[in-house]
Amino acid sequence: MTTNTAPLSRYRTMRRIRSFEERVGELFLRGESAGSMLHLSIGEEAVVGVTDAMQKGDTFTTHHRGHGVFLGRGADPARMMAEIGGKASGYCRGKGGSMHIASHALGHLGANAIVGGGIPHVVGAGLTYRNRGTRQVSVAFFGDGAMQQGILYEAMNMAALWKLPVLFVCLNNQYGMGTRVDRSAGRLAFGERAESFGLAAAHGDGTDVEQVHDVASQLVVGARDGRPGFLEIDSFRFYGHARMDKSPYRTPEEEEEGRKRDPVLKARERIIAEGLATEDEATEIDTDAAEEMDAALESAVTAAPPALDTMFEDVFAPGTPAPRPQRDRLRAILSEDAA
Amino acid sequence: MTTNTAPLSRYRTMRRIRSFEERVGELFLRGESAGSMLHLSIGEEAVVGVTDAMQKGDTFTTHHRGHGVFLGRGADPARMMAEIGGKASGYCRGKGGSMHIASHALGHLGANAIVGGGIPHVVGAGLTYRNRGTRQVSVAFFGDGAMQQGILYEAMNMAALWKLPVLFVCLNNQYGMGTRVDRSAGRLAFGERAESFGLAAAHGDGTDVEQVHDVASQLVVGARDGRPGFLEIDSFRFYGHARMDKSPYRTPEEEEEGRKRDPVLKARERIIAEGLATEDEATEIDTDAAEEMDAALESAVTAAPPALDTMFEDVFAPGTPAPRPQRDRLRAILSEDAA
Amino acid sequence: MSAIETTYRDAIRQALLDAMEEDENVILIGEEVGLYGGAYGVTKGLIDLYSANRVIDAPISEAGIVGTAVGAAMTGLRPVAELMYVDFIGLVMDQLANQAAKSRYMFGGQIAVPMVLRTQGGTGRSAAAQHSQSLEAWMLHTPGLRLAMPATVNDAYHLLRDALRQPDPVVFIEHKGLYTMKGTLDPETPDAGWGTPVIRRDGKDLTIVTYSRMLHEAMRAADTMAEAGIDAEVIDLRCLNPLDEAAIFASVQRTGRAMIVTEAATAGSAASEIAARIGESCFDWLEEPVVRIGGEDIPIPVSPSLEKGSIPSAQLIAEAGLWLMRKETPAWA
Amino acid sequence: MSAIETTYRDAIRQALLDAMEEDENVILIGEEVGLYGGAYGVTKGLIDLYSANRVIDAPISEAGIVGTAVGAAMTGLRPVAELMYVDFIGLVMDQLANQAAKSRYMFGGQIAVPMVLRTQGGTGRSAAAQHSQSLEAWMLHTPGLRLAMPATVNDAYHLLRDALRQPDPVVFIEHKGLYTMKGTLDPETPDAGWGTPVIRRDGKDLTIVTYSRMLHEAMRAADTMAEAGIDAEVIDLRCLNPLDEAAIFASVQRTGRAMIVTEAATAGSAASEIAARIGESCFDWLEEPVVRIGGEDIPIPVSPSLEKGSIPSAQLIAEAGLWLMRKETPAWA
Ligand SMILES: Cc1ncc(C[n+]2csc(CCOP(=O)(O)OP(=O)(O)O)c2C)c(N)n1
Ligand SMILES: Cc1ncc(C[n+]2csc(CCOP(=O)(O)OP(=O)(O)O)c2C)c(N)n1
Ligand SMILES: [Mg+2]
Ligand SMILES: [Mg+2]
Repeated sequence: MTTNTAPLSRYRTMRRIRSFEERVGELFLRGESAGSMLHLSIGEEAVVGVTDAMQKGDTFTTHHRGHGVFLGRGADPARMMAEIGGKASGYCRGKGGSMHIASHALGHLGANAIVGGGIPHVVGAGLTYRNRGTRQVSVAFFGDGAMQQGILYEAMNMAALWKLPVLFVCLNNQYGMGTRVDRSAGRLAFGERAESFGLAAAHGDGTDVEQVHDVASQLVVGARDGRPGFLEIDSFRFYGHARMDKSPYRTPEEEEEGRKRDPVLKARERIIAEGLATEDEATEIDTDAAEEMDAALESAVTAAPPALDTMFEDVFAPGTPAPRPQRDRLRAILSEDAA
Repeated sequence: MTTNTAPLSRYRTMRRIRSFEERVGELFLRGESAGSMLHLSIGEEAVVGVTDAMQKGDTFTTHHRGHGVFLGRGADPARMMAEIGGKASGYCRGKGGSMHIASHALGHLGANAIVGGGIPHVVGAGLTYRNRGTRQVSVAFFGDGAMQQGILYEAMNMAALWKLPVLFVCLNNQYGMGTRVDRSAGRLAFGERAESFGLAAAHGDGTDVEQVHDVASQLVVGARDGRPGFLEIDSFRFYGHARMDKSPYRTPEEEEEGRKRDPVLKARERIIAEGLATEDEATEIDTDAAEEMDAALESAVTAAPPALDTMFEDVFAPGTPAPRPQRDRLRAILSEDAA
Repeated sequence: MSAIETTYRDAIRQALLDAMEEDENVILIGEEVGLYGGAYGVTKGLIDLYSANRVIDAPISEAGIVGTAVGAAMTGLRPVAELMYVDFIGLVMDQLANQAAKSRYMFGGQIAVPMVLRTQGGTGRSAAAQHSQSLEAWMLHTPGLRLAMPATVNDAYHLLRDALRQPDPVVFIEHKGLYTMKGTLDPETPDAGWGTPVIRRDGKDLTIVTYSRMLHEAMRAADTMAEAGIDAEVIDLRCLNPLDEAAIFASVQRTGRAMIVTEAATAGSAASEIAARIGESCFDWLEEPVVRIGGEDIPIPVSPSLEKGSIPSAQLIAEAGLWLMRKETPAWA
Repeated sequence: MSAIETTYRDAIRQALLDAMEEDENVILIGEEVGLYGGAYGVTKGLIDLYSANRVIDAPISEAGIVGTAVGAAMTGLRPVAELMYVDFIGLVMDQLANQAAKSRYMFGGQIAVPMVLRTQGGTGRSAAAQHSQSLEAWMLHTPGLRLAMPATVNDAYHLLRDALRQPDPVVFIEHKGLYTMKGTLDPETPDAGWGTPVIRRDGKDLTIVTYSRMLHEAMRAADTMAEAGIDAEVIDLRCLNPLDEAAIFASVQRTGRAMIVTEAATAGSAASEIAARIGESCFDWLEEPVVRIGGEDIPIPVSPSLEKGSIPSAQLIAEAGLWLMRKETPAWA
């Protein structure tokens, strides 16, 4: 008889996400992040139930709060942290930052700073997989705020119409910046919206990664067979919207209550209760994660920033005409020789 | 005991719409229309059930196929026809044409050539009425094609969230250009989409103006009280999408069947059956409509085109800086005097 | 394959057909591109040849269509998304400018978006303010986008083939007034390379720089000017990005005079951009100011006479040419 | 009311407050404008003063927000719609350019859309490619739109008050890097009228034309140039539409030299437009080419050093000024 050790592995990933995000906060406090637009996914780690239900070769896009999703799909925290610090060794050579992290190799088609912006890309990916018969699935991760963006419904409709291998995952953390979701949505039963466009819909409990994993697995299987789906996962955004936001629009009580819905703690209790790990073993996981992320943080801090003229690279493909730097143009116009 | 003569009046309006649209076709054939982007609403005359449920002071926007709606709200067919011919005496001084007809005085906030483009404007109108407590309602008319435009859902959500006096009316004529609605929508139960955003939804039978009037009246009353609604009216687009389109994507049988769903004929039969008019009286209504629209057509044909330099008017309000004509600018730059 | 007489429309169709034949990753997606064959008939019959999986009739969801093309391009297809009218681009500018154009950059070179957005613009059909615009300037101002606007039958074919070989997103804007224009298509021989302007008429007195349908007005204007003894050179930009400026500058440095002609509203147009560049790089050679001749800075009116009057005509161009040469205003002006 | 020292942010807030106080038709609608007080704190507290009916927190539905503002304006309100970042304008260009801007025209003058779209742009916060752009060129190319971009505290107030008195849609673009800038606000005395540029520094050697945050770089550059014996005039456009060009032309005709400075990507920018106009109208007075100094034609990178390097600095402007005056390249360049 084999024990299912997957919950253990999922716990480890969740803890690593939590530790990573804490270090991102530290990076900011140390003045080493590229900007303050850092959106921590603390409280939303049950998303690992989805990333774990995906397979190798599956692809995804995320919103601005996507560090956890990316780690769930195998990101190297050091390269992530370097990118968040705007360093040359980051995933995007220091050009994208936290909100535009991506990895072609890991199927991350891009984090997006436009609410809803990355959603239709999974429809396109789904088209590719359908046309090629590769049985890959593409998953869009986004927040409750994106539920009010028109493009979501265009994308849902197309996915349903064309029966594409696509999954839409709404990480409903109850807030879009300072706006609680009931102040932004005319009706909160988001699953019904998805169903009315022809998708299979399910609900995930953001405190329970195993429940999320169960429903996500079903939806992913369905999507792979051409039945696109929608999953809403309820959670609570533990901290402010971005690093500068102290959430004055929420009461301390609300925050305290919300933070009780801690998916990481709950997963930890569960693996111990189910005998998958002892308290000590769990603590070892926690310590390992902390050390790993400390190292990622330090390596990002010491990494080199990109060389100035790399800014002209990657606008277009190598070997095609690149933008001409201002200074070169001005010099050509104004130098004595040119005149 | 008073008889309800409203059905008679509605029949008259429907017949006038039918006659008008036939004359629009003629205007085109005579080479007197401004362009060929003329979208006839023949087959969709039951929309009069909605326009008749609106009150004085209520406002609306339409899509590109909105002649019938506008006539239903009291438009002068001669000024409409002149506008469709691009004449100075038209509603919009010959600047808008069929797709951009409007009348501030009659509450027509504008026809739109962008599918879905006019929909959010009724939300804004609803805000105005809510803030002022005027108990006006604003109604958006659009086609089934617009059901796949994201902005519709943004507008629905805002109307529901803010409880605005707004009604969304989808004139589902089964086609968007050459695409039958089941080839454009992942799921066809459009009312459920609206409900999932928090609207009251109802269905109208596009062959039965009185049924449409009943459901529309209820929805308008609800909207006036801050319960925004959605009404889908099923009909069949009798002719091509626009004047150049011969609908090769439909079979003759489908067209023949579709045209049997004729709301004008059905209304005619009904008023006779219910004793509101004799056959002769109905024929008189028909003849009156034909004569009225013949006159509108002729007056449009003989009307003067706009003077060339009116093109520079109405870009901005009178009394504010207007665009400078190219020729004036060029002359100023290049005339000997300037140099 | 030898040269044939055909139309601008069919040249585009042929380019799509050849590209689809060569590369099964090429797909078409857009409203009415399939059964209907395209609002202007460009894609007629392609769905029968290549199935609904490769010629995809999309719902009226412009942003979704372009977003879908972006995702398809990221994952290995070569989508040609069609926007029925360039006027609808306001619905897709986020997907085009923030997503398609910036992905390669934001993601540090990892993710390419080799897609083509085909669309058409311009006046000539009394289609009014929302169906007649020339909006290429927005794309020209978007780093990461390429932009081609063919004026001839041969270019309609070759520039689209070229666009479909680009590793980056290309906006390809046709002109609704040119679809029925006839001309010679030589599938073996492009008029010039991608990004290279072509001198359509040699001349020594002044240079007219233009593109898309205005090329033909400019050519007519040059004929008129010739009657008045003015020898105008006419340059067709073809691609607005990339753009090898050298040919333009060389011409202006030879003639000393330049007029830039565009159908778009003049303020903030591509004509302003070209005029600025010429002003910067040809200053010492200029005999006269570089002038722009563009559309009026107004929405396009529906009335045929107003519509026509709102964009540059051969007559206005010729007239300006005469002024530029300091000739008397001619009798016909 | 007498002049006070305040910030650009608070000057804008004061303008909104005064307008709301004067006219109950003025409403604010946008994401986070109410409880949160605006992403950059501009509308802080206004919801408490004027209720949620007039300070409306909207869902993340940019196109819907602008469309709602259009409808509200058509029916008698005076909406100030807020777009949190100008970078999101790609989501609303249809509502802005096809609806707000064209309604008066398409409907033959019957329907006015007196709304203001407030937004902010620019670099300076490592906010990366989708939160740092300067996209005013798209608006400048849209007939029917007015466009104001204040650079100073007094203008932040007065231009917004002016915008709220316009009978037509105005796009009002703030700069995220200026919100905390201090300066004098004189509520009684605008620096100039709506549409009139202001000479911020007199000079006789060359004219720098600019707007928004680049004004301050240009002023610093002028100081640097002064040390090299160059006397630069600096013109702040303030409004890009309407624009009374006479002041610009008069300056350039005096100095004979012009540089146009913008933070936006140079190609197709407002700088190109201004350069083209100067080239047309000041040709006989120009001693040197009119040059543009703009942002690099690249998406904005997140890395602070790259971001900074991608837009014009006082140093680059001064350096170009020296070149323009045919001085030696200075040691610091
Ligand atoms: C199109 C667009 N509109 C607005 C914003 C500003 N913004 C960034 S995140 C955010 C809230 C998003 O809320 P949600 O989707 O729930 O995601 P969360 O931050 O809660 O994870 C807003 C309004 C944006 N980045 N893009
Ligand atoms: C945004 C936009 N996309 C596409 C078009 C081109 N177009 C005009 S009408 C139409 C079909 C509209 O179908 P529907 O909404 O059902 O209205 P109907 O014509 O059937 O009345 C299309 C695709 C347009 N005008 N606007
Ligand atoms: Mg949220
Ligand atoms: Mg239809």
